[in-house]
Amino acid sequence: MIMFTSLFYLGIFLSLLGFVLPLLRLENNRKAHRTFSYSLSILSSVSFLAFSALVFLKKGEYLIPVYSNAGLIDFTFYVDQLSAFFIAVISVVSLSSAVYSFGYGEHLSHERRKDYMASLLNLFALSMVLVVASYNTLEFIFFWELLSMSSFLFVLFEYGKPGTRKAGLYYFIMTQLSTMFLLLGFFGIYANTGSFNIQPVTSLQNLTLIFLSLFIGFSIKAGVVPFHKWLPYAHPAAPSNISAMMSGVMLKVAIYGLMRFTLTVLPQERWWGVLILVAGTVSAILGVIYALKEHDIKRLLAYHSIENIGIILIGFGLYLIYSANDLNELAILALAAALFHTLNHALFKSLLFLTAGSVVSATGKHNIEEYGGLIKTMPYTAALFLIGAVSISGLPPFNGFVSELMLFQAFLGSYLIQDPLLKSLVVLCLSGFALTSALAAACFVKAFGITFLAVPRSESARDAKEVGKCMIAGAVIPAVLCIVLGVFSLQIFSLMGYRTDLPDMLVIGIIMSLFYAITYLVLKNTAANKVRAGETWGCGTPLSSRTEYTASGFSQPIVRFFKDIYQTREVNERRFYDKQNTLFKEGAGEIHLMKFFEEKLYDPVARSINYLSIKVSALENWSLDTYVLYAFLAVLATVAYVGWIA
Amino acid sequence: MIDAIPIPGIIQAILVLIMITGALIVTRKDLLSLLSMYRLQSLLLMFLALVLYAESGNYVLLQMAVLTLASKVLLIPYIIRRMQKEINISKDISFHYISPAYSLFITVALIFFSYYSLSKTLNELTDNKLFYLGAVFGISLALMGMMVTFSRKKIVTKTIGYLMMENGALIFSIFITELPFLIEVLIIIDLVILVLLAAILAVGMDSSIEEFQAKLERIKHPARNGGTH
Amino acid sequence: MNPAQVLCIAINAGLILGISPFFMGLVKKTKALCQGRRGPPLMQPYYNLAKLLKKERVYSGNSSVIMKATPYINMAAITAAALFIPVACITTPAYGLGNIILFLYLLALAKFFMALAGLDAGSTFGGMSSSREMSISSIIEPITIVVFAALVYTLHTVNFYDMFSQTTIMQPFFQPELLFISIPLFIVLIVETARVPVDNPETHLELTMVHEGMLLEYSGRDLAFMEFSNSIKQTLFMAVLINTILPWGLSAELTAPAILFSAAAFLVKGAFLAVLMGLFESAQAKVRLFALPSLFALAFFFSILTVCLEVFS
Amino acid sequence: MALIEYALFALAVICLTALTKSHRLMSVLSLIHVLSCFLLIYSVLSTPVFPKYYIDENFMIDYLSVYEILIASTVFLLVVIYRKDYLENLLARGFLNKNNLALVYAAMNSLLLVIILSFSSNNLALLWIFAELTTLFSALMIAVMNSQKNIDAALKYVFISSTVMVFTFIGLVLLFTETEKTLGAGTLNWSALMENAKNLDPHVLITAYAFIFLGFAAKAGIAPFHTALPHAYSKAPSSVSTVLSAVVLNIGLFAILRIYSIMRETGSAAAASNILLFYGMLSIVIGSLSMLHQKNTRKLIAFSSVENSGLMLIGIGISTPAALFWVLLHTLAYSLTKASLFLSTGILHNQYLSNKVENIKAALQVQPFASAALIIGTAAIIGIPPFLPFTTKFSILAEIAKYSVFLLIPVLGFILITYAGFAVVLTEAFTRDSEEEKPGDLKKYRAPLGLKAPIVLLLLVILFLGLYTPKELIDLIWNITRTLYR
Repeated sequence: MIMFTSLFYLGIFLSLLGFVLPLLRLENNRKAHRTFSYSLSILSSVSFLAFSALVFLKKGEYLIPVYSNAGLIDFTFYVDQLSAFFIAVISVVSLSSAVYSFGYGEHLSHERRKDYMASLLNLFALSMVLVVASYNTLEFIFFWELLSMSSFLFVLFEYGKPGTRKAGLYYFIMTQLSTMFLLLGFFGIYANTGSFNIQPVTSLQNLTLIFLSLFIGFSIKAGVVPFHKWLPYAHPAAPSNISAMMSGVMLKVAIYGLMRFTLTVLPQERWWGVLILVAGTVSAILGVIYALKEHDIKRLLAYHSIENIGIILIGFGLYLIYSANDLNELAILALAAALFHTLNHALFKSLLFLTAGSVVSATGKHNIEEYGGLIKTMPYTAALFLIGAVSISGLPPFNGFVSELMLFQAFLGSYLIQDPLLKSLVVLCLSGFALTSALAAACFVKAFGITFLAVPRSESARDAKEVGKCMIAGAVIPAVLCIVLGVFSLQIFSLMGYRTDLPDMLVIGIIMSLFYAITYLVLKNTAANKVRAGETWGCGTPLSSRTEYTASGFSQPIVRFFKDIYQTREVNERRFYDKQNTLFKEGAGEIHLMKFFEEKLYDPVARSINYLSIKVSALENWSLDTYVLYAFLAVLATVAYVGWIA
Repeated sequence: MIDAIPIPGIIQAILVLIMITGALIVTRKDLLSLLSMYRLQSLLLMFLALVLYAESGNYVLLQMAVLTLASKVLLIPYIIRRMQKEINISKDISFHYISPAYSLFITVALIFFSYYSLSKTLNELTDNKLFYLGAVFGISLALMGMMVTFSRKKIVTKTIGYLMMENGALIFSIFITELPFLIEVLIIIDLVILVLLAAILAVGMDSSIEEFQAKLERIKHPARNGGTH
Repeated sequence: MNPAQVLCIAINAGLILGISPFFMGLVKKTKALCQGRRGPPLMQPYYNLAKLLKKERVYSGNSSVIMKATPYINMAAITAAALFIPVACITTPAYGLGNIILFLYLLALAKFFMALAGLDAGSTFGGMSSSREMSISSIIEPITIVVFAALVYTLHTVNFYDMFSQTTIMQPFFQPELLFISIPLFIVLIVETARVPVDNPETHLELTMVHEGMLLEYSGRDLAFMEFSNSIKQTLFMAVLINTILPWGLSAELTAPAILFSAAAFLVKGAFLAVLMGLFESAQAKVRLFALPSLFALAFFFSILTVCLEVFS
Repeated sequence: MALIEYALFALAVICLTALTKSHRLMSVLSLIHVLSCFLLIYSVLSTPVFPKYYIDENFMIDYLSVYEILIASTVFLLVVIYRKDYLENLLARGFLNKNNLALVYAAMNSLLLVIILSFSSNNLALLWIFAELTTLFSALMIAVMNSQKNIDAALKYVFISSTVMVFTFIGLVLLFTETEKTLGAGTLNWSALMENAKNLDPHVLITAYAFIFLGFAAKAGIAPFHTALPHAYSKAPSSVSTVLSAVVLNIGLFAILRIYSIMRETGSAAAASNILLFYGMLSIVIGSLSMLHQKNTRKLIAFSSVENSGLMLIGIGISTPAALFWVLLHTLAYSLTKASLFLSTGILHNQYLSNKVENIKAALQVQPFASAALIIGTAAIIGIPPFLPFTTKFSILAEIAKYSVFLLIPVLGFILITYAGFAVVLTEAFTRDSEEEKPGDLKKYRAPLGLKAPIVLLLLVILFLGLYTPKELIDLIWNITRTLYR
């Protein structure tokens, strides 16, 4: 018991130290300081990891008092299996991110920036851990805001680049919007119970309001459609090691919040599961469909995060539906799927972001159309990216497949539900989910194929060099875990005490490698082992990088299939010689892909607030007379009110 | 000794006269006559204090009458007169938001408004009809003063508007004799400082050429309104 | 797993592996006869494979390790999938063999790498085919899943072995759900095996080819593997369809006569289905790529209908 | 030292300041004056009898006065440290006339004096007069700069608050009459009113309250009486804006709190808090929406303080002791944070000679200190942990939720808009493409330590208080809460 908590304290202490040290600039050898700070980050991740593993295995609940101040702030942390699980997820990703940063952090442009990177990385990781371990809502918001703030600074980190400011603003406003919804939910609970503690509540007024505001608040932060719009802006803008953490675990913090409050705090209602399932399905489908259209590698990955968050929500929604229908075994399967997918997504998404970061820093380009052939110059990065791509596409025997398999199993068990309408809804969501996973595979064929295969499409891709050891090592950690968690999934589950009749991926893996080995070995020594190098068949024309298939070409059929979802807008401009518009001079026609949510949801809201704001700002017109008039009217109104009530 | 004099009638008459001066201040354009109206109003206020003193025999009222005479009839108008000379303009022609004719209608509306809004409160507070009248007229006068402040262009007029508000408030306090004299004195000091400050500032502002330039600049850069020290 | 189970699975897989090229040849022969040609001999696919295994391989200078590894990965995944479908004898295997989702995803793994290999050489044909392949497979995926879900809803299990041991006992012809399921299942079969009207396995024309385009750069032994694995995949889907509507003959006991009988029964049923496929293909014209969604929508409609049948009854 | 001695001492200081010509001496005298305020608090607190009355109970120092004087003195202390170097710079650039220097110092000292007197007034009429006087001295300090726009701003400041404050006088008269009628002898002493609040007629009281509220609302920067503030803050020298927003605004809230605590005892409490809630909400709406299109950093902060006053008004209006506790702590947090913001903009102003966003170029390279201070201060003011405003804002909002969740929804919505406003302006100011806009020809202004130290100090204090609030402070505020909300 003592050892447990001391690990937790140690983690906090190391992170804080790592946060403060680079800021102080104690000596001239700043690089040593940064290295030290990253090492502290690694150490603290390790200690958090050990701590959460112990808690998880002992299945206990622990209250850890850290600091409290005269009843204003009470930093008491609460760790049970759920939070321990999330702490472990966060720690693994921060660990690999920190290792990666040894190399990546030194590529940044200014000395000061490098310092901030090392410092903020610690704060960022720590605040995530502490949000997850929060015991009261004040604490939750405290670290939640620290998290938002540190990630906001990271989004603005390279503020000189075009688009970064927009990304930063988008991100800031959306995260604060989510905080506002959370506050509404938290205070709704507080108004009922009078306590900030995150504890089970039995009866609540305004339960629907509270649940909806919490759901929306967490959805915004998790990037659930239609609140996802900040994600594809913010993730590409942030440095890659941070994108890995943002996408890999920051979104999961929101998932944790949703799970914590719906599972243990609020009394559940039947329709919540349906809402969450539908929201999850919609964001899974739309996330991947948008990803297909995207050619900025980091933005593509960001859209996939939306998809995967959707998948996690699908699992969680199924859990709620099944447990409302008393199908406990299925419910547990669905929840396990959701949680396992949380872990898996954290791993493969951080792996993908880290390797994408390596590619970006090796080529200096973001657009996958400008890559190509990198597998020859950057073989390690390519292999790691491939592992991530296979995992995220949900192919056996990797981890992504296992969680998707569990979800499919959970879906297919829906024949036990009594309500026919609910049953058919579940089937519809199932088909949506299937579509999602197939499209994800298509998208990663594109991402990997266009980036790493064939001939380089630009000078920078041709001249790319393999990145340094640290950056590879950082990506190796999640890659190994992707394989291990996939192949040994059943063994790990039974180690954790969860018995299930899922297929044993170890056996499947062995069978496959056996077949691979047999075919390979049998044919290795036969006569026809001659290999000749030739040219690609191009119907006689010389092939170059210009004739290769492009990413837009690749996704074009799917874009055509789903053209109703990607709405287009035509813009016609015509200029005339005369005012009556009879003599046509010149014109231009464009077809834009509509940013549906941005144009139909975000912009109208923003516009109306803007309109109001302009109207209100116009009240301030620099004229004393007007100002006194306002005061005069206010006096009259107040007197009238008083006269009315007296 | 002065039973023969119908004191309530006199008070009513003075109150009505004060309101008339107020109405004139609202509508007049000539700065000089505005000032005289204000002076007249203050004088009437002094008389009001004297009449009330005659009725109740409270020395504070007498002191107040003297104080009003010294400050509001003599000192403050003097300062404003100096200021007017300095600025060298004699008319405040343009009206903002309200034209003179409408402002009179609004004045009537304000009186009714104050009456109806405050009737319940005042009924609770006193049975004295005169106090009632004084309260309603006082508040109306204050509101009228505020109207002057926002509907007239020149700082001089605005200052007079403010002083009229102050007079309205004073009508109130005259009926309540026991308000500590110290406070009355402080109020007057406050008022004098304010007028002085307004005078000094107005010299900087109202000098017509300067205002023209400021306007010009505002037309040139409508968006800009911050900046220099 | 006990040796009997292992043996049973091995027999199934062996049968599938052995018989697949034959079905391929049969379809080709049927089509040729329909077109008024004599067509290649029924055993031609076997000859092809034997020939290809002896030939040297040519790799494009642009290609990478992906190109070289894909045939093996393909073979491994699809052979593993062959362990999932009973064609001759039924048992109750452990380790999740027979899991329908795993089955589908093993095939998806093969497809994923095949599409990557298509992109690897930098050829326009390869890229185009990969793109089309992935597009078609992603929109057929919901249909496949719903069809399988319908199977699960009807039979209450997610394992092929359990499913088909139930269907052998039931009378599928009197089970309208299963008959309904067979229609979308047939469409899935057509799509997954790259046949007209979705794809045309015969041509190497830029306009029409989907599956073949990815194999353009392959030669020798690699090509043999790719062709072979494709034929196995076809047999697997055929077996699913056959076992759903016509499961008679599947033996639950592991004795030589029973196995021989059921293998023969499968051969007959498979041959019948292959001829049917050939006839179907001959009767259809290739549909434009972008007209496919409406075809798929029809299939989706059917599959949802079967689910509704189950849900609302 | 008692209040009277302090007042005499302060008058002496003012006279001396007016006489001397040495800038250094003026600065030292002001410093002594501020320190004497601390001495006053110390001497008041050192004897256990509380509250303390002076001059016929016309003056009273109770816990609330001590608290407010403490905030005022702290801000003044830092401003005094900051001011000397700041004014030197203004003198050097000719924005300020050398002859006016004594006036500036005298006005500043007088302002401090009247502020302290208004916080220690028991008589509401005295409070009103002193509040009025703070307006005048503030206006004087705004107007002292060599610019017509300053005069304009000063005039606005004077006219808007003074005209509305006339109504306060009417309210006071009503209140006085009522006490005269019910108690026999009229009184405006707050302590006496608190004692007898239950006996007074609620209808008359609510009318009186409404009038009194209007005037002090103008002082507290409540919409729609806030209109002068943005102009005044943006035109005045930083040191003056700091005092105006961090201290003078508190007088209004202080007075409203005093009056409301009387009303709370009577039958018209609900109507009284409705007025507060209405004006609070109005301020939040107007303040936040005005921030979104702001191009001037100081006006931005001004509107933020309007919004914030609104929030505090709502906090008072919901009328629970817990809410009051947090509002009071928030007053401290907010005053200090706002002070740091205004002081930081002062340094930026010295560099760019403008408060407008469009003129701030490559600030992160040219003025890293001021930029960082402004960013951190903004983070603090919008309620980002671990600074003190986070805790207080969080708790006020929680108390609002307890009052009504549906009141909370619009409040949260408009608070979000203020966040957006800050974010828009700050990102615009600091992240404009620095590669393009090389500092190049910009002459770098080196801020002396005297300008930097107060900012650092303020930020450290709110950081420290955010993590550790001393028990003494908490006890003090609970004592205030108990005296106000019986």
